[in-house]
Amino acid sequence: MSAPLLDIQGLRVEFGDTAAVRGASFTVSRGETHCVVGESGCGKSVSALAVMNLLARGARRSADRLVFAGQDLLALPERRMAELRGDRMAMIFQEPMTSLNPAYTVGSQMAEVYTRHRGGSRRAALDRAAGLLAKVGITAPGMRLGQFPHQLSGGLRQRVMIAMALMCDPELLIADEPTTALDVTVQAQILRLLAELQRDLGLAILLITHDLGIVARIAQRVSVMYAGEVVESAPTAALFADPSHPYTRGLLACVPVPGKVKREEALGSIPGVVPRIQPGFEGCAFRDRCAHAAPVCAGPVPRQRGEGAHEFLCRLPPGWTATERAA
Amino acid sequence: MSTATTMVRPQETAATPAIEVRNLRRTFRIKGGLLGKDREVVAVDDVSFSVPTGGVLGVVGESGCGKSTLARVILNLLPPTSGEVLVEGRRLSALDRRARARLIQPIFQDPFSSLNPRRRIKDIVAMPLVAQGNIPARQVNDRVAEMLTRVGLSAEQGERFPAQLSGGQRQRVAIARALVLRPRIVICDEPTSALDVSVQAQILNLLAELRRELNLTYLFISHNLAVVEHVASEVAVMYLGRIVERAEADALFRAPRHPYTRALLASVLTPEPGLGVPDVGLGDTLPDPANIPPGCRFHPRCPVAEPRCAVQVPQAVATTDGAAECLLLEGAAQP
Amino acid sequence: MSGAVVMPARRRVAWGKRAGLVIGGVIVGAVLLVAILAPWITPHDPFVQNLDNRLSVPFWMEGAKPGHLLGTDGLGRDYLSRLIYGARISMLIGLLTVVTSGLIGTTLGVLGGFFGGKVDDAVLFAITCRLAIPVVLVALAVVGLLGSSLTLVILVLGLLLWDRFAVVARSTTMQVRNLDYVSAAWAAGLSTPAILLKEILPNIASHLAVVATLEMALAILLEAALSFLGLGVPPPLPSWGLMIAEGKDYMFFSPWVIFIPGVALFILVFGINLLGDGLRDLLGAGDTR
Amino acid sequence: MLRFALRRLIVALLVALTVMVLSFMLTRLSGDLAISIAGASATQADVEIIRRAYGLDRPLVVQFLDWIGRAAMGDFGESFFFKARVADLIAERMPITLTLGLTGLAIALIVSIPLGMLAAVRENTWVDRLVQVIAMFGQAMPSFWLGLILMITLGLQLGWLPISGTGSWQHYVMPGIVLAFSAIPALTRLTRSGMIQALGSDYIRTARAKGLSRLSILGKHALRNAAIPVVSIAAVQLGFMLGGSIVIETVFALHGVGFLAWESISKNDFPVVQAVVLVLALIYIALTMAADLLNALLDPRLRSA
Repeated sequence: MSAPLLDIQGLRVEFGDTAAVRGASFTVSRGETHCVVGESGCGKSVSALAVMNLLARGARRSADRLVFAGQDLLALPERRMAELRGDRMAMIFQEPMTSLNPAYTVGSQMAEVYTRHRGGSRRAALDRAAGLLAKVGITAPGMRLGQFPHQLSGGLRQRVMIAMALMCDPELLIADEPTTALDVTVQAQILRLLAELQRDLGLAILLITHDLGIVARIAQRVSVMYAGEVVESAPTAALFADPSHPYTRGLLACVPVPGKVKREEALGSIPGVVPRIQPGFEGCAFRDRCAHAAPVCAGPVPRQRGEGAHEFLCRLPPGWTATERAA
Repeated sequence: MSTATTMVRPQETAATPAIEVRNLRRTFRIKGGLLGKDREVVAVDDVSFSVPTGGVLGVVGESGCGKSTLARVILNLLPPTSGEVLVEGRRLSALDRRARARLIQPIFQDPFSSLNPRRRIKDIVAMPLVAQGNIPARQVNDRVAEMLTRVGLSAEQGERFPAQLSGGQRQRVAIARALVLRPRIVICDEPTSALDVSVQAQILNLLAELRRELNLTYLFISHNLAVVEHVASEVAVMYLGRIVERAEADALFRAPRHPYTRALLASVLTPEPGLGVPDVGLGDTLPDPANIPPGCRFHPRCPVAEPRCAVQVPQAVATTDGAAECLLLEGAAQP
Repeated sequence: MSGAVVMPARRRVAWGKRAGLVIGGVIVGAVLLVAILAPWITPHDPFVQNLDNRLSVPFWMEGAKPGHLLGTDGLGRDYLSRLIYGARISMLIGLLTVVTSGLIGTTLGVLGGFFGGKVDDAVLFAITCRLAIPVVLVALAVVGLLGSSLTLVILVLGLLLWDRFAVVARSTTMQVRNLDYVSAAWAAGLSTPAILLKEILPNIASHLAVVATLEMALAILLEAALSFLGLGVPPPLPSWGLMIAEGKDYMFFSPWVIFIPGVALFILVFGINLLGDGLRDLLGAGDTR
Repeated sequence: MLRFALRRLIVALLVALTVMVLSFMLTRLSGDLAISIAGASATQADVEIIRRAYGLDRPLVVQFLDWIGRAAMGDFGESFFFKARVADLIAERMPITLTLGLTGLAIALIVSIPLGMLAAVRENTWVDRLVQVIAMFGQAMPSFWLGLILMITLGLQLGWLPISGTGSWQHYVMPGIVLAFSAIPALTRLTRSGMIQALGSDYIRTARAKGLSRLSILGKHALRNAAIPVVSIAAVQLGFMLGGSIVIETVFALHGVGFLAWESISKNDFPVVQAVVLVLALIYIALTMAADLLNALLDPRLRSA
């Protein structure tokens, strides 16, 4: 197996006395879509920003290992990091309405990425931008280049963001909740586009989302985050077939699925609320909400390895779910 | 229920629906900006429906389809341009604010902006009772305490301010406030859209329990079809201000008739790996409420549109368990 | 989601802000106390002239006379006593002006923001007209025509300085009015006055408090300017602005005569501004200017 | 654009009309104008002559319509004190006031924009705190007092600048600085808050994600958006400065419009007073209109919404 494109081991991010990410580890291989899923405040977006070194001032980032395409990102000064961003690793965000600068045209915002990283004339950059707009399914790209963001709908803006991210042929695209602000029909279109681009360009995508539906449909690999940790990580099919962390199981039970859950029947739910974790927290963060909690959960939690790169963070052994199903 | 606010209701016949909406229409004028003149936007266009007591009508549609305006017009937060709303046979517009409050109450989407940050939780829940003006303080306190317990909040939480509660807890407060007067109808406008899935499930379960217990009727507005499928007994699909399809929930999800309903259903991403991302085939022109297309308003995006769809306005056609407005059905659905 | 990302490191300077609030509060409180206690703490009668003892220097200069800590003015009146009585004028003007203008501006702003439409058009028009009128000039003209008096200065300033109250009350009311809790209050059957008083006013009060400090500072400065130009508080009342005007003739030889009341004025206004700035952070009122 | 400009123009005309009514009423506040014009030593007969001579015996409405009609043609009547046409007096003095106002605005912008940007970039550090304290210092400084202090220090003790009067550009430096002080706090705070808002925005995060240089992020993406409110406030501030020039012109004996107004108020020269009020109000109205149009040019959302 070749080295992964992005290798994150033991990532930690702290804001003041809040531990937002606590030793998260995952890898993204070339040409793979890896979804990080979790509820708000679980640290998934912060992890993505930490990779790009886009965290707000006051955030403290550390990791055991943070390697992108063979380069140690931890050792890279911000100036060199800025050269990577937008060039070899690109990012799109949740709010297409506010993520583009209202004062400049689509064309000028797209062109500046290219001239910054690859140089060349503005004309050449604009030509490339027009080509990419066409590629992301925007009709009349020449006209769109001269338009301002407010003249575009949310779906179109997200397409522009994607095209802009592709200006320098990045190897990795980080997409932070790219469809959360969009209507369901537009969401499906944007996700199809991402899937297509990945196939055509061999792009690696790190997709951050809270929506298990999106994960199931687009990811090759999933990492479930809870309270700053990756509590379960597996190939998509394996995860949905045999969710092994109690949190993953609870989360899946909460989602109403048309045709699966009876109307008058209650949905599954997870009692309690997500705890705020301070640095130095010990044990399993889910134990207060978990039906399987035991005294040992207050101590160090083992990482269980099941079949086919299926890992989860729990005291329960791999295969425990089979006994539960039998019961 | 033997409280001062319980009023003598007119004789209820089996046929009187809990809520009936007749030809409701609401338009807005929008300023034309630097250029151009003012335009008229029809946010809700001739909407009629009724819901029987104990029923849940789910209203679905994309942003800008007018579903939230519909909620506000029904609640009389926005006066309708024309049309009327009847609750248990009585015209809402003819009632004073107190009587109206006893019949119909809202639950809003954003648990952060729906609670006054400067009031204690118990005072927020007490507000509808206090507004009635004739309920003794003792009784107000008792009913607030009872309601807080019922939605799963402690008396101690009643003393707090909204900022000290989580999103899910705040939504419980909003539910308590809406139900403390024991209304007949509750308008739920995207009540779980701002919540995480695990919390969403708690709130949906609570709403379902309360409906059964108090024999409530819900109008449940949401963009999330999976949620609507779970809670609604009947579903109305809105597109650019009109209900383009309405049917009994199971029928609608099993056999959607309108092409727009089909596209909406196709775009629901259930957590089933291996299915991939569906092609909804809607193109990339987006609906603009200020610029409604002639003929069938859905035709520019419709994957099966015919030339006549651009000129002819479709009429509602009865389907198995409801109705749909599509020209392609008009030929087929003859008796 | 992005909430965590924009979390800045506030902790470090929190004490700095709180220090501002405390310092401002102490300054304003002290001046207010001095103003109230003026008759009991002044060493001399501020109006008694002593032409034999004119322009006696303050304590830090050579030749200072004991008993006149801050010296005497051109008419031999005790400067410290006049300064203390001047605090009375400034505080009186500041507080009463703010009450007058606050009532006018808040009422207009809340009504415009709440009812919108034609009412709001009228309020906006009133604000625009008010802003088009040059305050100092009109205040001077009115006082010039009607003759200077303390009441007139308060009245004129109160009638002229309501614009910021109206602007802030209007915009915050508009924001609050569109929030769901106001909709919920309507649906709960609350009456319009109840909604205005219970749901809207408490939520815009912190913004208005900040404006009140700004306007109080402005009113005090304007009174001083009017008095300085001879069309404010009439002599022999000891307004700080008037003291500066009276000292102007001697300023090139005895700069302290204008220095002392100027510094007093500056410290008071600075204190009020510190207080307002601290309040803004404490109440989370955002940028109100 | 035309429609927008037209609507603004109509509102502006209505505002101007209201200000005219107010400034007319202002001069009638004191009761009998004829008595104040005639002075304390005048006899009853003198007052009657003056009353007839100035048309003060006519009904108020007639007087107002007469004044408004003439004012629309640029005729503000004749000054009692200067014995000259008011319009000429104002035209003669206006350049001084405008020079002063523009000098003040220029100094204010040069100081406050870099200060505001600095504070925003170093938000919540001691630099930011210092800038805010400086702004508050400026806000608390009584302008006439600052003028006197500068006259003593820069003028008398150091001898760098002339103390009063007009004549050379040096005469405008001190008054300009003093006038700038009144606008610096507001402009600094506005630049700071605009920049902080811009820097915390999603599009700046996008710009960083694109790997743009710090210079491009600050100078191009953030500043452009932060500048939009500053432009309109700068225009409004210029209006306030012209209105506030009365104090500074009096302190520095600059014979501008403000000084003229002060003299006229002291002399009960009411045609001059009401004309100056009106002219300053009209300039303010014109400035706010210009600011609106400028904003529409800077902000593409307003341009084509």
